[in-house]
Amino acid sequence: MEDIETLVGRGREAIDFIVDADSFEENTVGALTFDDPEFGPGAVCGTATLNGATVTVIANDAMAMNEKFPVVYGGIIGMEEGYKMAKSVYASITADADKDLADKRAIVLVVDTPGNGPGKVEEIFGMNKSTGAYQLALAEARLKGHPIVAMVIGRAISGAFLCHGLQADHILSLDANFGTMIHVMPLTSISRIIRKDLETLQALSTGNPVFAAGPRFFYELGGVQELVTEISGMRDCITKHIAEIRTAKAEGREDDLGPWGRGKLGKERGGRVVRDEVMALMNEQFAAVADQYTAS
Amino acid sequence: MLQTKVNRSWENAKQDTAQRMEAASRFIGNGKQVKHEDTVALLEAVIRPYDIVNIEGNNQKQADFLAECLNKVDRGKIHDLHMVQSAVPLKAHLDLFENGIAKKLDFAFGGPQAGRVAEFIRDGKLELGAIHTYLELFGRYFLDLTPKVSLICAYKADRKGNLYTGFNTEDTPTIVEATKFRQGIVIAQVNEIVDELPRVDIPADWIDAVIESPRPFFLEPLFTRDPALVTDTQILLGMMCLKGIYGPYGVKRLNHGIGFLSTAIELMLPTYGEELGLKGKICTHMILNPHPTMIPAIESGWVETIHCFGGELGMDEYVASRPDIFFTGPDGTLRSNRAFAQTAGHYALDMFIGGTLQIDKYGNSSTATANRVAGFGGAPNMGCDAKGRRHVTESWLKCGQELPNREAIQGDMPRGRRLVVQGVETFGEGRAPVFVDKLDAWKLAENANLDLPPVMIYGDDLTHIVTEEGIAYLSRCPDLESRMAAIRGVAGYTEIGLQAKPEETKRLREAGIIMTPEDLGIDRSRANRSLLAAKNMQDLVTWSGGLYNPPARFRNW
Amino acid sequence: MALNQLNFSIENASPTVALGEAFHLGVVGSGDLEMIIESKEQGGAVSFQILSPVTGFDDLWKRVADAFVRESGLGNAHIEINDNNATPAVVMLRLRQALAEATAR
Amino acid sequence: MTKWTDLQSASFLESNARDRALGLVDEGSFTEFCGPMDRRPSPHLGVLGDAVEYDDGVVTGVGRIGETPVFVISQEGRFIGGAVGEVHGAKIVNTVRLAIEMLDAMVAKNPDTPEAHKPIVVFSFETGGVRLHEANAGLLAHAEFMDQVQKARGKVPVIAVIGSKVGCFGGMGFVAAAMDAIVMSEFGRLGLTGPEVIEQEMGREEFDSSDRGLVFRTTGAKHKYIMGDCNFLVKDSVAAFRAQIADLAVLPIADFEAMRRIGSEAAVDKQLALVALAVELQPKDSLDVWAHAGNEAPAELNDAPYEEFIAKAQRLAV
Repeated sequence: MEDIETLVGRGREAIDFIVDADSFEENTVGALTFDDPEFGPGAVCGTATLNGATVTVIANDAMAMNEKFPVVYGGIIGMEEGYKMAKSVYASITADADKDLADKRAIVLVVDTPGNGPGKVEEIFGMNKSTGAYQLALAEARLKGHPIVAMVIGRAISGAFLCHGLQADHILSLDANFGTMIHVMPLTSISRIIRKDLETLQALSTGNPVFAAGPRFFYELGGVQELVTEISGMRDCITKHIAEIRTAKAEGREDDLGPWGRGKLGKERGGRVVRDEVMALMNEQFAAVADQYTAS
Repeated sequence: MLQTKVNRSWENAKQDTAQRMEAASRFIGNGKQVKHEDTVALLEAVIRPYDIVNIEGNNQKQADFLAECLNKVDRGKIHDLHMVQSAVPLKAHLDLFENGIAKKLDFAFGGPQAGRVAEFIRDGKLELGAIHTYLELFGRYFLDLTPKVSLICAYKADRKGNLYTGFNTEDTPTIVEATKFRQGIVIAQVNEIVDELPRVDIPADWIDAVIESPRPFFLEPLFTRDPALVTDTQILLGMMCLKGIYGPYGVKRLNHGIGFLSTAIELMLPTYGEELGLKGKICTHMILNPHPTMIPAIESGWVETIHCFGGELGMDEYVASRPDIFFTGPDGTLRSNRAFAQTAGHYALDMFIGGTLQIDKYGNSSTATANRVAGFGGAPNMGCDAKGRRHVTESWLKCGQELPNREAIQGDMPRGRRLVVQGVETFGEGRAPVFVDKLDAWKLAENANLDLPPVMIYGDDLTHIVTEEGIAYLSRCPDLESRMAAIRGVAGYTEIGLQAKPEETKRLREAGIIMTPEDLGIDRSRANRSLLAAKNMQDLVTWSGGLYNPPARFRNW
Repeated sequence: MALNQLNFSIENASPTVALGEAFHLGVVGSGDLEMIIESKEQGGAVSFQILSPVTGFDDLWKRVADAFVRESGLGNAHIEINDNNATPAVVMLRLRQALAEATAR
Repeated sequence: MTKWTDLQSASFLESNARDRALGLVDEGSFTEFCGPMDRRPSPHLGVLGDAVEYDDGVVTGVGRIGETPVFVISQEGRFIGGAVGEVHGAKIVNTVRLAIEMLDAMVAKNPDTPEAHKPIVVFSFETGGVRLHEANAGLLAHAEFMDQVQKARGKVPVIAVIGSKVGCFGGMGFVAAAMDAIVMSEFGRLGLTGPEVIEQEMGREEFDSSDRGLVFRTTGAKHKYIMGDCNFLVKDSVAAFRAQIADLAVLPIADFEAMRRIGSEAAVDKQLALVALAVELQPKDSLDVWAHAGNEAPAELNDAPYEEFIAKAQRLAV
């Protein structure tokens, strides 16, 4: 394991570093099975155990190509992939519908995706619905008590990260020396599009994480809960966070988790402070007029 | 009495052409058809070094395939051509000079290649004859710049070689007539060859070769303005034009430039114009391409006739359905003709209104920048007072009578005058001042070794300037000093405007030489897009009853 | 590289127009601006605060502001402008619209 | 400020964000939160030397339609394309949050609160998604918004309104798709990937981004209506949007579930049937799908005026 410098493009291998040895069963989640190997091949969905507990695993396969959709390759989440991931989440919810909160299976997202399918057919049929469906499924699972941990092992880019990662309770990331990338687009591209020179943006990003790219900056913003410094550390770290999440859910601290929780964390870590001020102002302003809008 | 009779052949040109056509005969089949693969060889057969050659193209349709083929000829065989053509908007037009095939250029409009024209002149790759107006250049086709070979374009040819130039007839008749009746050679690219033409625009015996081009000729929707882009300031200027110029002078016969101010005016005829009670009193006869933004005014009964320089993409069906307004052929579709429209533009218009990038303190205006030789196409012919004009219209006479000291200059002979109006904001894009001490045209003249700074409209031809500050009625100024004062008075916060003395401007306002929006009784707060009869492209389609079919890039549905 | 901030005051010894309630107008589109205009007792003067991405037009802003104050008779006011490269024509148009609205209120 | 009565007849496409917000609710009923007078511009634009707007490009607040409290979010496309940064993001997220809290408080006080008295959220989109100048904060805000949409499920209807120039793209494209109901005018556009990126990915032959007709056919409201991706197609006036929202405001929350296109396993299965259709049809143009849906002359239908289109259009059976 020592020789591995990066897991970028190796989503399937990454699963093995995380779950119990040989426990991953692809294409089966609860009562759901995916029988068509050509269906959404970029999405790796299945069930495993982590320290003996059942978990749903959803990962990207950067080596797969979706023959039906030529823009879907290299870990891109296309229409089929997004819906396949959504179905895996719903199957997890259904499987544990009658279980106690403490027994709802965790969902582990192994994140290495550069984007959503950027094609014409995708727009005609609505790529936005596919990624939206997956996010709603994850949000529903999270709110129904499933602990969701996203583990960024490679690329977590923009809209694809929004759909596969940012609805998790906690987000973990391998440190940048493993080649992990978290951003909307590289600073070089941003520099070109907003017409600001790269040096300026780089200088600004050292003091202000909203400009910058990379896991460390996302950590400061509260977007990443914890950075993992060893590949071998992923398993324990995920286990630890699942436990933390279960505790928070048991205590009804839903607001400490998920996107809202990341907002709080961003304030604590000093990376995203204006958000809170703006919300506080709005709350105050609404409180002053709320009665007017309540029908008698 | 000394009499000398030269002893010469009188058919040299004819024989020369015959020789060339003989060399080309193996490429020319029935109905004068040439395979497009043989085009380069055909050109090599009929063109000789130092020939005067015309490639048809204006700012709209382009003989683009032929232009590209001319670039592929063996430059050992063909070089040092003298190109005479309306416009050089295509890359291929300038490549000819880069490739050493052409040497000298006489033209009227540069368009997108204006920068290369300047660069090539400076580098000695291109020898500039002159920058003309369209009419001036057309005139020279029949005088001292007659093309030996002309490469033209048409929509269709029939099996005999008759041509249909249709909607975009534009320059074709002029070029063909000049070339063919001086024994030259005319080669046409057509989009398709058909059994029967809708009408014959050019007879087959004026044509030497017809090539079905591998793709349709390039056509630019240059006169389509999206109403969605009209700004509040343009609307304010438009209100001032209508209330302060169109109305009081009763301007019936006119041409609009292609800036957004004209768009605003066109779109306010059925709203603000109606409110001012101007229907039937202004804008009844126009020399204008089929501007889509004229549709609401036409549909609400403002316009009697429009004659067009060229066509406009997507307007064919609409125009064909309004034969009372537009000049249409026996086949029912529009016939444009640049030479005739420009003739009307030069002699018969009461007003030309347009915009510019710069106006100097004397009122000279130009769109030239320091490194672009663009030319002005038809604007100078319309943007001047045609001294040869003899017929009278009310607005023309009124404008001429305004000169307070006219008797001191002209005696008691009544004279009329064309209204020449420039409508500009005092600052343009990037807060560049429009009013300047010296035009960039001077720098261009220096950079590109031009004999004259390219001025679009000379200050003494200009009768009105409209800015957000007000209207300067230069037609009412007795001398240069008072013209300059009037210009300063509407030049806002530009360096020129700052030289205005408040007392002097006040006096000019009292004398009716400067009128602010307030003087005109215009409520500035009304200057917003709610005054536009159409606010977007789809509104235009709706006004047209579905007859207007905008080009894809203008659609927002 | 930060936004260019410009502050200045135009004196008006005898204001003829005073403002009521403060209000906002405009959108910071390209070539446009927004402003907040509010009354401020300051010996007749109208103070301006302008935030703009472009520099080098300080005198131009002052000229336009001066002309506006002279033309309108406005006094004892503070005007904040967020500019995105508006031309003087647009600046003047928005100032006049603001004044028309202020007096209509 | 435009008068409310004048706003009603105004073109929705032409109206700025504040006018849309004011015009969508009852006259004089709108209270803005964190408005321009509060002066909360983005702190991240100024340091880059870019123009700021005091409301950061979005109008948020609450108004009323009849007895229904209407929480309004209205994006301003003219300010940096309506892009979402930290302040903008916080405002849109918190507006939904406030609506949910209001509903919770109402129901806690009176479990029998009539449907018409319960709040709704209306989001007038005009955005390309994340603002690159503060990309990370914008991205996180998108996720927060999605979370609030799910939290509002079964409580507060969240209605998307799209009919402004920029359309609704990028991450906001799936935010809109995730809402309960979508109302568009024919000038609205909804999608994920912008036309330039599609061209870059597929080549100009496949997708010419300068062909606005193609761009509109691919993501425009008429297409979305035929696909079932927008529920209601209305005329381009503030009043028409307002009337549609007023109709929706009084519906029981349960009725919205049927309008959703995603958000349940059953909905996903329906969408997967559409994906299979995409594979089967291999459409070169959205009009191919229109034809499949039973529209005989799709190009003419696309050019047809609103009334004719509504009367004739056959929607794809999902």
